[in-house]
Amino acid sequence: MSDDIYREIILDHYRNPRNKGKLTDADVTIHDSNPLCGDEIDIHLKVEEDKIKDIKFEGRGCAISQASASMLTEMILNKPLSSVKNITKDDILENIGLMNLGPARIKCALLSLKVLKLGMVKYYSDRDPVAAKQVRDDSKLY
Amino acid sequence: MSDDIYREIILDHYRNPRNKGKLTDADVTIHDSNPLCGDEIDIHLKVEEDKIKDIKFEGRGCAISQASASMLTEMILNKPLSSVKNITKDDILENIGLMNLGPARIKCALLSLKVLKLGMVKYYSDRDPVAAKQVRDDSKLY
Amino acid sequence: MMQKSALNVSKIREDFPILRRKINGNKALIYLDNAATTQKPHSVINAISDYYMNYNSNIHRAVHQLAEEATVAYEMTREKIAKFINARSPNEIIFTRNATEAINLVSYSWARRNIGKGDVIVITEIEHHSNIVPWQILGDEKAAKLEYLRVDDRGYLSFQDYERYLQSNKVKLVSVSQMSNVLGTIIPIEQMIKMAHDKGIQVLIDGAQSVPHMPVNVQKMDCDFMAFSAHKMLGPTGVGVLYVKEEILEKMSPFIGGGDMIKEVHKDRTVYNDLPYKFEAGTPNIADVIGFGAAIDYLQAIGMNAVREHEIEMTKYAIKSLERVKGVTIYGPSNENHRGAVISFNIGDIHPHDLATLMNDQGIAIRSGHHCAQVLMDRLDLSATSRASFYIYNTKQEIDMFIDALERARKVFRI
Amino acid sequence: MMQKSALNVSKIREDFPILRRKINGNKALIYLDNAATTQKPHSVINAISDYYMNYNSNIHRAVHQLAEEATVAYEMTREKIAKFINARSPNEIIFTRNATEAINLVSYSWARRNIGKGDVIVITEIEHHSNIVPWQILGDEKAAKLEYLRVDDRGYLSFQDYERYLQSNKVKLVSVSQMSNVLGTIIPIEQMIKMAHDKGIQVLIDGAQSVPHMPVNVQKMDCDFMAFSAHKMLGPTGVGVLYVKEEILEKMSPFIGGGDMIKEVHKDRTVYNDLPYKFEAGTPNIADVIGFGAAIDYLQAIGMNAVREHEIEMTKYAIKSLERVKGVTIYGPSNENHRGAVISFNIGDIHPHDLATLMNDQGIAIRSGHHCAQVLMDRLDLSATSRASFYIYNTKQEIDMFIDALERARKVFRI
Ligand SMILES: Cc1ncc(COP(=O)(O)O)c(C=O)c1O
Ligand SMILES: Cc1ncc(COP(=O)(O)O)c(C=O)c1O
Repeated sequence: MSDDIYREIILDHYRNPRNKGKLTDADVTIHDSNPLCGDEIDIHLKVEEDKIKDIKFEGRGCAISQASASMLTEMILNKPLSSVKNITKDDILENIGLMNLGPARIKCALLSLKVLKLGMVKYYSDRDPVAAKQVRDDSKLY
Repeated sequence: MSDDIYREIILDHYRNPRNKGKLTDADVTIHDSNPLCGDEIDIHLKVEEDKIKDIKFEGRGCAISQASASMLTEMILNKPLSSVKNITKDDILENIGLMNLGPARIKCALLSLKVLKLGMVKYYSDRDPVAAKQVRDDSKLY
Repeated sequence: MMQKSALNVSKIREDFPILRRKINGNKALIYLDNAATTQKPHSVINAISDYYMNYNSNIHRAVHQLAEEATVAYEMTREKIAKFINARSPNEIIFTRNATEAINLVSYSWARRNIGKGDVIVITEIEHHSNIVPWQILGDEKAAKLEYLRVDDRGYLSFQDYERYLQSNKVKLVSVSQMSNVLGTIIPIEQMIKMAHDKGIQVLIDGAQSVPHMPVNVQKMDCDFMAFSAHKMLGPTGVGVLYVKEEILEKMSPFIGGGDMIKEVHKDRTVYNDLPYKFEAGTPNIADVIGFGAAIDYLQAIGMNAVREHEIEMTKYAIKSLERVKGVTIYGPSNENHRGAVISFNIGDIHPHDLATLMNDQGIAIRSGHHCAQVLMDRLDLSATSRASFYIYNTKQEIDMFIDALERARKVFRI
Repeated sequence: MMQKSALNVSKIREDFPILRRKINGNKALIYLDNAATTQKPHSVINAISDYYMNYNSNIHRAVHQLAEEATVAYEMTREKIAKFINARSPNEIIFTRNATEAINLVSYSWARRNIGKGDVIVITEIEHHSNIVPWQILGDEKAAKLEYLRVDDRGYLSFQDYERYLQSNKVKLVSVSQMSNVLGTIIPIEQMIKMAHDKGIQVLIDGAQSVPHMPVNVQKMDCDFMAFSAHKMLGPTGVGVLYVKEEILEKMSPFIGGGDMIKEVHKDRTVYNDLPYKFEAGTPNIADVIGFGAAIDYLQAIGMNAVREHEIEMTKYAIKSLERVKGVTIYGPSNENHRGAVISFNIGDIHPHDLATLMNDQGIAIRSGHHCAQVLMDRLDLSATSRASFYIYNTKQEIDMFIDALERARKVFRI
């Protein structure tokens, strides 16, 4: 039963997303969508001293994708790139507390992570091609 | 059983085809092939006073298609176009004595009739458009 | 309660094995995703198994018994389809993989030769991606222009737009869906076709949603091309149909090249096969074409008028019931005679995707998302809708349970 | 008699329901038309029925239970195929209708962008029409040239020709069949691929006859494209596979436009979907792809080495037996290690078509005609051959009965 998916905290992040908006001085902005349902996420990143100095997201979509994006921004704000780079699918699912999603809904939960990784590929591409490649390979997994 | 398909007369027409060859002064020459097996038939017609004055065929293919072509030439030589025009599928099958062919082999038996009809369409096309259309419509039936 | 339905639904339901399926342990499946694909009766499933168990063979080119039986059965479906849509001849019926490929066949074999720089293709804002993307690709390639007829909020077309485009004398093709797969709106295509033909313009009808759900007569409507899919009308996946008027088909160049579509191949030249084989290359989807024949038989036996009547009844009941649920917005025509049994809606701020998940808890399959019609979604300023769509085996009780599940979802989302 | 076969054929035969079929009243079916299409085991037929009876649904786009199950099963086949041919990733596997469509996909999506005026495409004289006609059409359109590598009477290729073409620096694509469907000849494609790659030229392998009958490893052979059909390897009709190296696939433009192959559609632009979906438009042939998964499982369980061994054994026995029949001419390599289990032959002046009819009287299904390889027939100066082809369920007893029937045909034709 899915009642436990739609716990208070998910509905709260869905209805009151954190870090929602644009960054005008972003180092990277990246967009992707889920062809399944049309959910869209944009992520804006500001990096300073190899840290996520600021992050904002825009998006529209289901409670899972939007709450997951909101929670992801909280999770990585002020974190060093080196650790953000290694965030896995499971980290996200644990973070949002949804370990039992089916194959379709899991894509909703992971859309923001996919966008984040694509953003990091873009960020690294001139600065650190090896890291770019690693992140790109990871991001193909979902 | 197909033993009765390959009666003496069919094998005879297959091995000793009548009216085989070319007509250098033909009024119409027409070619078609059976995509099923690659059997080919060319028919050359000489028409005089609305009669089939001369007919020759060339071809390669199975005993049924070649014997049927050979027997068709005998059947229509010196016949008036008006009656040739109306020859049906059943006339042919009766002529060669094979009323029980399956849907694939029936195409072999009727290839020469198809070529003949296409030839008559060609012959009539300038001379008698109404007849041309009638024969064309008929020839679509197999 | 009096049975006043156009169909004997409880008898029909016995023919569909999947309707005995349980979801989430003990919930009976309520399948309301029929616009995406329909379920299959025993007769269709058995026709496929029977082919593989008794006469599986490649067709057209062999003389052994299995090949003859398979060829006859395959060609029989072509005849059945020709009758079903009232084509002049089975030669006008081409088998493809799905409706999408059928539309692309027209774009490759006909439009690439007949549409050039500056020409215009007219479609509408309600089109499915399958009737948009092929024309975008063609437009890019040929520098032709794609114009979208506007629709109002209910999916009704602007005929003013249409006339204006037709007057321009640049239109080479009109391609429209007879029924919207999102709003259910039925488009007055007979009138549209007449107007285009008066200007000598060809018309393609996307019949993916109409052919399965109402009587369709290609000679009466006089379209030049029509595309539809077997899987949306009780048939198997993997089979689509392209109907083309024979005089147009005769002039079309081939699309897929290979075996079966040729008469003679030489190193430097090829003679193509007669119609319709010229457009069917390689080993066809024999089993599923035969299976589709059984689906046509099934629908013919019920009668397409009765199918349509049943769906009108269901639509009316569903709309009435939905209107009573707090927070629900229904899209598309409110008059059930102007629409098919496809109902898009939203409820409060519950995203359709989330709603579908909650409905699934109750064993109810509905669709959510953009329904492959993003241009329409943009037009309606929506990112997604929920969609319930009905077919011959659906009942009013199922609609009642669907409504109960909606109420339950409202509670979960605290609205 | 000692059982020394590579396969437990009598056990295998129990899995194929059609082998209990009787022809002409009481003759057991002897099916020797496997190069055209193979028969299907219970597991494949059941996988298809099971899908329709229990979880039929459209895939990729819905969240309800049936859709999730169907999506997982469909994608599972992609993974199985990737493993079966040792692709790097399932993203390199594209589902088409058949091998023919797979080759055409390369011609539309890759070759149309990469081959231009004066460029050369190299194929061979043994090719199936499916690997000739697409290139003729492309050649006409682009003013590119199609060159045929010559073969000798046994189907062995001229490497001298090949080197000469490669030296010309005009070749943009080499497209060859790994195994002739007429002569059975196995082409040394690894060497051909290496020679082409040394010149930076891409290679397409038509694996329609090889993948079903021997171990094939795309990474080892290093081909750029490979096409094959499910129906020739125990799978259903209606499914083909195109393998493409991912780095090439990433640069290919779309072929069929429509639903499922897009990520976003707007009025004036479209964002295509990720690989491999960009190349699969519209509702796929879901049931049959799932059925194909069961066929792959079946072949994996037997092992492709054992399949090949069994066929070598059958070929050797068949050739030896045929050689003893008066008036028989056998085509193709005499060494069974250089060939697949496809034997073309003629006998006296009996036309193959007539022979097939007479064989059918005895319940024996063989093929006759040009086998969709008219260029080869022209080369060999033949208008038709008879062809017997074997698979995992054929036995030596069946070959004996086939020989008896040949002797009988000789009598009917009085030769
Ligand atoms: C060598 C070869 N290539 C291509 C094909 C075409 O396969 P399909 O008809 O499944 O597209 C065949 C089968 O007939 C074949 O034998
Ligand atoms: C209106 C319309 N057109 C075209 C299609 C495409 O059908 P298919 O996916 O079977 O090619 C659909 C179905 O999704 C549809 O609803």
